[in-house]
Amino acid sequence: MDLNSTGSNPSRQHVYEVSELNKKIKQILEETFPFIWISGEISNFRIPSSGHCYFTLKDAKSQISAVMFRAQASSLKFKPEDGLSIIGLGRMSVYEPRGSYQIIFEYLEPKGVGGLQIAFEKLKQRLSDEGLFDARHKMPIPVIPRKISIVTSPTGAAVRDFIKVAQRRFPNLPLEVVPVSVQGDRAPGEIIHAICMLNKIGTTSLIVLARGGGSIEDLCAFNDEQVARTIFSSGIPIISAVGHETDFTIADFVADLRAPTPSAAAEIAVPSKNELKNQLGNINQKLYKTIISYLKLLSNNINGMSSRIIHPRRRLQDMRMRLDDYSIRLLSLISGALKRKSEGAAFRHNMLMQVSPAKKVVSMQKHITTLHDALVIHIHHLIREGQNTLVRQVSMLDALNPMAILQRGYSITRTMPDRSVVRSAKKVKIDQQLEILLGRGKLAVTVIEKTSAVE
Amino acid sequence: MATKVKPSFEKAINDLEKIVKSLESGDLPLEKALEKFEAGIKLSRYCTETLDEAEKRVTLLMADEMGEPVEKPFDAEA
Amino acid sequence: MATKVKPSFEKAINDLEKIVKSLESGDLPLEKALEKFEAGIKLSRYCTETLDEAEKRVTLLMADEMGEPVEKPFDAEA
Amino acid sequence: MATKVKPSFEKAINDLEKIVKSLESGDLPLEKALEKFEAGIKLSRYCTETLDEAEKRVTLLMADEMGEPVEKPFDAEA
Amino acid sequence: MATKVKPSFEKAINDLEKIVKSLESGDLPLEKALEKFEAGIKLSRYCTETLDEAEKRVTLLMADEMGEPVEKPFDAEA
Amino acid sequence: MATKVKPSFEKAINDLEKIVKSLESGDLPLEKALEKFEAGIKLSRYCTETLDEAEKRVTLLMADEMGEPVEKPFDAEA
Amino acid sequence: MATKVKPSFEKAINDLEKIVKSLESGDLPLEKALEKFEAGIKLSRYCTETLDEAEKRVTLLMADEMGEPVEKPFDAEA
Repeated sequence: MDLNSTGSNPSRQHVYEVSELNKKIKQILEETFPFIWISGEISNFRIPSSGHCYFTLKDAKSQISAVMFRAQASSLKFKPEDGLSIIGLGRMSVYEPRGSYQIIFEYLEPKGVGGLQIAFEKLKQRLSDEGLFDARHKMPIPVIPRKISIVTSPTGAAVRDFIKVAQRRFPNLPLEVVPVSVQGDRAPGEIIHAICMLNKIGTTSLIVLARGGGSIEDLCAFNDEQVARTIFSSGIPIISAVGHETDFTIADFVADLRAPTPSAAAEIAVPSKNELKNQLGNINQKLYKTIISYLKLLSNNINGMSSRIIHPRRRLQDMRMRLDDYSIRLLSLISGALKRKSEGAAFRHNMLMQVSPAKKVVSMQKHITTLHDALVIHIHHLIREGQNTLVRQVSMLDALNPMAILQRGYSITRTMPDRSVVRSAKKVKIDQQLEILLGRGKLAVTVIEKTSAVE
Repeated sequence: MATKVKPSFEKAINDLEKIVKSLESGDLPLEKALEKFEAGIKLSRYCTETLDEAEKRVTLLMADEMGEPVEKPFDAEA
Repeated sequence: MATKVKPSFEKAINDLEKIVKSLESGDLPLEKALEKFEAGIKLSRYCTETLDEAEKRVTLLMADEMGEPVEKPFDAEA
Repeated sequence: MATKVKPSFEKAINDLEKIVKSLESGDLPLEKALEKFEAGIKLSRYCTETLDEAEKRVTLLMADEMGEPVEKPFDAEA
Repeated sequence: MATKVKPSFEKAINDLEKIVKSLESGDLPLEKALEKFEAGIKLSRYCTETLDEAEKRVTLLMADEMGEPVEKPFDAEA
Repeated sequence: MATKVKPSFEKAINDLEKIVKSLESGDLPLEKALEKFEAGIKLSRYCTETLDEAEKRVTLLMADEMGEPVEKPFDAEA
Repeated sequence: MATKVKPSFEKAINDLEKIVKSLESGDLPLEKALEKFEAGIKLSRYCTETLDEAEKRVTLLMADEMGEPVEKPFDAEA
């Protein structure tokens, strides 16, 4: 199921293959122009070894390729040649391999009036004026008639030709032969009766009025006014198939369709079953192809869309990575913050330790010791000085001791008890108690005698 | 297929073609498309049956003594 | 599949397309994206199943038409 | 996890990002930093759980997709 | 540690720094210096303990993170 | 030592210094000098004791810091 | 020695000096000289004792310092 084969073309636009297009054109052309009457001038006429006639039909403005196969050409009553104007019945055909189209003639006749009777022309004119030939009155020929009734002589070649062609094209199509005289006095009545009867029975869906051809006298039943009116009023479509020797009969004009010959009528009236089957087959194919490609388109749509449903995996993975990143950063940030704060705290702690009063205490202790030592030194110094001063004075005092003279044998006599120094004997009395100080020790004496000094 | 009023082969083919066209347009909802397809299949079958329906025969339509139409087999090879 | 009211295939495919677009736009919150993803998967599955069923139906109809049953589902490029 | 109104995953991861940024932006007081960290850890855990859940859900869906058909009725309105 | 209102870590650090500065100036009476030093020691210890606690809390949270799921409901508004 | 109002360490050291200076000057009567000396000795002793005590306290605080945690509640406002 | 009002060491030394000077002059009657000398001896003895006492007191204070703590309350205002 691959949609991409249509390229950039919007998927709904059908892309034709060449053969497909030609086939389609063939179909359209052949369906649109199954049998047509056409007039023109023959040119470039040639008959190769195959015996088929090839020529170009043209008018003043345009031209078309034409062919008439050997079988049909052999029954021509005149010799076609370049420059001849003709009227013919043919069907359009497309030659697919070349993409060219052409017209395949079933019947040709020289253009130009032969010996037409005045009456014929008058009648034709009258009926035409009445509108009997108007296209709007022509009934469509059913594609598949349920039954075809051939109003003709049961013994002529016409009926056999018709049946042969009809059975070739659609073998199981019911055919009904309604025997009538096709010439002579009884002919118009029988033809009228047959058409009326068929209309009354109403089981047939197409009437073919056929005759093997003949002179204008032979064909008078087909130029009969009553016959024409009966044809006109028939509720069942009628194809006229009167021999091709002359120009048209009145019946040809009033019939819903004119065939140049009975076998041509069969070609026109009887669809080719194979073609229909092919057509049906083609349509069926299209139906299948279309539904299948439609389903395929939907399937491709869904597959395409489904494949575009974005799986969230990538997104989930992205989110996980982002989340991991945050988690890692979160942890490293908090660790960093804790570390920084911890370092800050440790730093301050160390500072605190450095400025602890311990040092101050030590230095103060030293200071105190110094002061204390100074204190001791100074007091000792002071005391020692006092002692020195004292020693000096004491030694001087010792040297000045008034008793020192006694050491040389002198002595001091003092009265007792008042201890006044006795300098003259006169000052003492006998028996007076005296004290004599010696160099070493002292004596207590009593005055026994006294001698006064010679003055 | 045996409906009272049978549609003509042409109508059936036309309808079938319309169905194909509408399917080709591609803008039918799936359900609708399936329905159309089914209808198409039925039409196609109907067409086939229509083609094969009739039997091969050639008859001769005559009027009897009373003037009533009578069918007789016709021998084309006569 | 057996719900009373089945959403139409077209609605489902439209919804799927919307979901795909909104997922592609890429600016859905995660929760929303997950929901969309889930819904998308389900829609895709639903569509596939519906289509499978349709294909089966077509195959069946074609088999009837052709006579004997066809085994191959589709060779699309017929 | 079982709170009524779960914060959206995007809100949570954005909040986490803000927390990381505010921690990065500079020196928060210790208490504040710890609070932020705790909130961040919780958000991170919440996000991880949400992601795990989401992954499980997706895995399950894909398993369904690949494996047996699902029974749950289908709700197209995603 | 179990006082109702714990001083913030940063306040403690600031106070500690002020103490260090006033001790550095060196012209405090001995008694005052001793008091300040003692207060400083206590602050430093408080800081250390607060940090230890913080570290423990972080470790615990990380363990939760790495290990089993937590039961406490999650409050997204950090 | 157990007097209610202890003189400040700094006053004591000042007084001691003055005493040393006045002794240094050398022109004090002996009695006065002895009195000063005695006062000086006492001041010196007081200072030494105060310092010893301070040393012990600092040592203790630093030991606590290094060693086991202290039980006393912490008063941050130094 | 234990008179209420003890003469100061300095006065005693001065008096002693004066006695020495007057004895040196040599023009004192013997009795006077003897008196002076005797007074000088007494002064010298007084000075010696005072100094001894001072030394003892210092030694005592130092011993206190080195040895056991002192019981006497300390009066900082020397």
